[in-house]
Amino acid sequence: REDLAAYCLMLADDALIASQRLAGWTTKAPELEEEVALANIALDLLGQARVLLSRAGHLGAAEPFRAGPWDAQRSGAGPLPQDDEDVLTYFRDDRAFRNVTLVETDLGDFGRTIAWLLVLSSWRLALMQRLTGSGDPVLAAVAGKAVKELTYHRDYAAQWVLRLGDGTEVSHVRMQAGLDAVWPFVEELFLPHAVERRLADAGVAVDPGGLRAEVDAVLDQVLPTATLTRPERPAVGLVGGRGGRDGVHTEALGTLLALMQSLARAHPEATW
Amino acid sequence: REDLAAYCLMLADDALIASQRLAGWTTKAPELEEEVALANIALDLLGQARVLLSRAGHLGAAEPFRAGPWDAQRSGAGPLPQDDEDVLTYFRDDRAFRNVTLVETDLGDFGRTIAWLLVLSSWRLALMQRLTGSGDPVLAAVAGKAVKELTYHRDYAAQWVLRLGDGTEVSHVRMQAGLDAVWPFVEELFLPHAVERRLADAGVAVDPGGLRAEVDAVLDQVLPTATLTRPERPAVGLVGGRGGRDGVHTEALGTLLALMQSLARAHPEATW
Amino acid sequence: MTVTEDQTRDPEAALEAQFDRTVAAEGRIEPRDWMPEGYRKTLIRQIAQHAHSEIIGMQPEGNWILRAPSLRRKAILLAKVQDEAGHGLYLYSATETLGVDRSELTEKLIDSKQKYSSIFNYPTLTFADIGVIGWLVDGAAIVNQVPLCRSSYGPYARAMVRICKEESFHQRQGFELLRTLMAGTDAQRAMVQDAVDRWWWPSLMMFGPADGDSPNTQQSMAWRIKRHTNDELRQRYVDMTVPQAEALGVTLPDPELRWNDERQAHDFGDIDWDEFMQVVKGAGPCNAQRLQNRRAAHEDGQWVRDAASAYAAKQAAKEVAA
Amino acid sequence: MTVTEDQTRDPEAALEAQFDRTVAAEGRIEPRDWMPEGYRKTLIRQIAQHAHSEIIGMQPEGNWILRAPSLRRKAILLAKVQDEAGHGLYLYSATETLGVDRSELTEKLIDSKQKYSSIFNYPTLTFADIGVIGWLVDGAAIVNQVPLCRSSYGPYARAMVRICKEESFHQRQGFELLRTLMAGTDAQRAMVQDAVDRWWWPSLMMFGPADGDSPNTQQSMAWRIKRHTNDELRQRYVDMTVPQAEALGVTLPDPELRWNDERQAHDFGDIDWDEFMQVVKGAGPCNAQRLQNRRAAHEDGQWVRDAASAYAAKQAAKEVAA
Repeated sequence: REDLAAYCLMLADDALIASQRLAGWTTKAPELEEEVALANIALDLLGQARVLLSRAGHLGAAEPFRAGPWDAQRSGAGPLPQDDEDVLTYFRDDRAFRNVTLVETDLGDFGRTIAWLLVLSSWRLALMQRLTGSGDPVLAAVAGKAVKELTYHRDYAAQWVLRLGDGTEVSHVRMQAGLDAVWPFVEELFLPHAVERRLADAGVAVDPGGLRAEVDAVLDQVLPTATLTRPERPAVGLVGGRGGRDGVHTEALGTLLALMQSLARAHPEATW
Repeated sequence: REDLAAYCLMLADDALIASQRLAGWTTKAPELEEEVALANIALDLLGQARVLLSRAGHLGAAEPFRAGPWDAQRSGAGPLPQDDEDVLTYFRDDRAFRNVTLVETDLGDFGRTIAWLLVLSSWRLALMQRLTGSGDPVLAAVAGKAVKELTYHRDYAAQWVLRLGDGTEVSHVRMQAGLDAVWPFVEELFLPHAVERRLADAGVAVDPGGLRAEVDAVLDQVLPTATLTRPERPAVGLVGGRGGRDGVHTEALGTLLALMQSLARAHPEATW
Repeated sequence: MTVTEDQTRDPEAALEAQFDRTVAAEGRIEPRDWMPEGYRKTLIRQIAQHAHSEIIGMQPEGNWILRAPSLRRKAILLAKVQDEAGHGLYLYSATETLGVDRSELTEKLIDSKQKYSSIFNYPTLTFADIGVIGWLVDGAAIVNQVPLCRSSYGPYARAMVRICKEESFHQRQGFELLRTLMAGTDAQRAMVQDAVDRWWWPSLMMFGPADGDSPNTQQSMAWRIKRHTNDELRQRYVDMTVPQAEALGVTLPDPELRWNDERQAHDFGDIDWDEFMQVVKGAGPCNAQRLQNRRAAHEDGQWVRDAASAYAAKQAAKEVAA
Repeated sequence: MTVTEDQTRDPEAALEAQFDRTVAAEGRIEPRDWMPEGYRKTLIRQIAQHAHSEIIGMQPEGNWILRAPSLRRKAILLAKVQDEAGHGLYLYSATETLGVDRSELTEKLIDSKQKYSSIFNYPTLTFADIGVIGWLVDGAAIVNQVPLCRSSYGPYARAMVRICKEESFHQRQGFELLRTLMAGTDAQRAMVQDAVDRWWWPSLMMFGPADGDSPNTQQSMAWRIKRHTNDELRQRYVDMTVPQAEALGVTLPDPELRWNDERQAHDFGDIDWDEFMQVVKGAGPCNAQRLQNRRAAHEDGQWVRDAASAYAAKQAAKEVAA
């Protein structure tokens, strides 16, 4: 049960933080169609996150955070009145977030964003496709819906990779640079966490180690057509063997959360 | 006494928020000498802010915020243990900040930053020069120290305005663009607030309306030499007659404070 | 349609007569139909201004997406801002049927040669502003726009039908947010009243200058582009909004606002037309910021649009070659 | 100095002999003195690496300036990061006395052709990291650097004297921050322990590979550029730090750490040299980010540096003309 809650948080946080990053494109996209598309993707991911956060909440994941994120001695105040999804989103500190670090990275320009989206959606699609067979019916159902959404996200990203990679000289350079910048964060996607391993053995979760072939297949198809080169850059290292799934993030997450959580934390008694 | 506290907050917040903006240049400056210089200026302004915030605190300005920034009903908790300067910095919401909006604006590139610094330091220098004659001995002392610092800030900015304005074609264009971008926020510097008027009448404060000639003199000397044109752009309007001095800010301040206050607010019981 | 002798002699006059008859009969003018140049220009200006307003209007709301205080509100807000991008798309498409394209209009916007609704030059300072924009700003927009669903120009009328439907939805969401806040903490209630205080007068300005100062209104009404004067719509908006404010428990910041039994309408105080003119002329609180953001997005996106065109051209060339 | 017959015949050998005598006598080599090419290259590499470390080291700390939780801590941190920029300046100046300039070295840094201390490739995740960097990282730096104040190369030795003085100050500030946090809330204490857990092992790696794997050490020691082996310095650091950790009340994350009465020194566990090599090779947690930030700052600043040069040239031309 604790493992399942942790696993729901992992999948939820990936979507939640990715959605927050994408929402940062609002009013900044290169074309109105892209405003609409990026918002769509952000909304899909936000929807996935909400279901998974609620599930994690039902499994008890929100309880440790209901007293507020602060020092326990500030205990005169009652438990937070918010829904589980909001307690988990707004009153967890960064160290309790379980997302892979790829999703929290600065999206940079549109080229880097597209590279990020291609990798992220190919990986999550492969993951969700397998998760439709999960022994946990809720996860299987979430995955079923997510597969449709992620297929669109991946195709959207792939089309833009082609346009930018095989567009102008400038766009080719920028697209390749975007891919290069994203690359160090790819390896972590395939590192199984102990929770994932245990739940995969129980037929509930997906071992991400097995997803590499499917992501590679997408990249091997898209990148050469887009005249792009698969980067050869070292993966970012873990910190003492721990990465995003263990709550050890990049410096980017703290700043992202500072903004995301600021208003909710200024009014812990409030519901909205 | 209430007026004096409010006035100290105005002068403090101008320096505090400007310092925060300048500190954002850390590790991003075009040259190491500029790293050092911008940090110096940020430190000077931070120092000015701290003295003025403490003074405002002595006059009672921190009390309303000692219960924490939140809904009064979260009242089981005791008063915040921090110093006045920190209560005022970290536990006020943006609407209680009294700074002019110029200081909170995004500094953009180095050219815009330099334009901002030239205007800000010329204005604050003129203000502080007059304030050395304040009937309030604390303000007079603060001003005495600030005059030396601000003279350096203004000269630093003026030198860079010359280099960028009369440097390359690219730098000329960017310097002029920076000046243009800053210009709409200049007018507010000369609008007296009721508090300033009352205290100026009492010989304690400076009426900012009287500072225009001195700022203009600086600009009239520097801009032509730098081959730059004084912009003709409309001033930003007030909102229902209210501006930064009344706590009606631009959208930039909320985001700035979200980051600045995030850690202190996550641990309201803590001292650091 | 039979061609009369008169029409043969002056085809332009005949077309104009036909146009006038269609409009008078509440018929629809379609893109291929003949239309007077003034009608076309007026429409382009009005639709473009409306499209620009949708796009610039994304900014004040976008300011709170990353900070929305619950995931439900975040989803609602993100979807709303997305809808506005969608509205911009339909409206720019409607202008394309009149022979101008989007990029041309975008250039005019960022060069300050075309306007957008002055309301979006005010800042959003708290999350209650999001609710108040939904309630008051979308509310005013709906009052303005519902008659446009019967505009004489077909593509515009059809776009407005869809837009009005979505706007009503947004308005209800805004009102619901405010209801929630008013039922919340003291701080939340104070936030709502503060937001209402700031947005009320600008929302009245959304209907444009008083009728006496609105020279284009008569022609637009004759062409059935517009169907009511600014002051008529403003009055309708006030009458509609006052009871909503009461239901919500907020005070509208106008001491002269009261029911006039004789007129069967609300009297209200004088609008600060100086402020309105200032904002229209570019000296509002956020004009510079809004245009600068829009310009930056447009310029930053140039390489992407260029790449898309280049790619499309290459693909077309390949198809020809194949 | 009298010129012997032998020296006349081979002036290079004579100079080298003179150099060797100066070094052996703990004298100082100054920029105008003759020095062996290997000595010059070693110095440039070492000083540049040290300068780069100061500059890159600003990033992990800079990450918390805007969020520092009290104004006093903000001022301390800002001043500290500023000092590091200053250290970078002195050190780059020292390399200039050896005939390379700063811009050349900066290019090498951002092209990954020169290194910086691997410790700065770890992220700062909480504000306690700021204290721990001061305590452990500056502490290790001081152990490394104090002997360099007696380096045989004069400009380097003098720069190190000043730098070491400031570093000690920073280290005391770091320790004082940690003391405050340890006397604070449970959350603050937990933050400190967590930070110590993450930074302890990387701080041991700051002394470089074990002596058996450090081929350059012997020559550097002969030239009096270095004065102790990596392992000697590492041992000194451990022995110095263990009692400080006890005073602070934190646990160093090494179950094998214990006092060895026989050696009169602490034994400690094996360092993960694989991790060290990975980080050195560019695969640490933040290598890409650190270099990318540095590169971006350098490239974004190009137009400013160009303007300054152009302006200086114009002014010089005017002076000549006048």
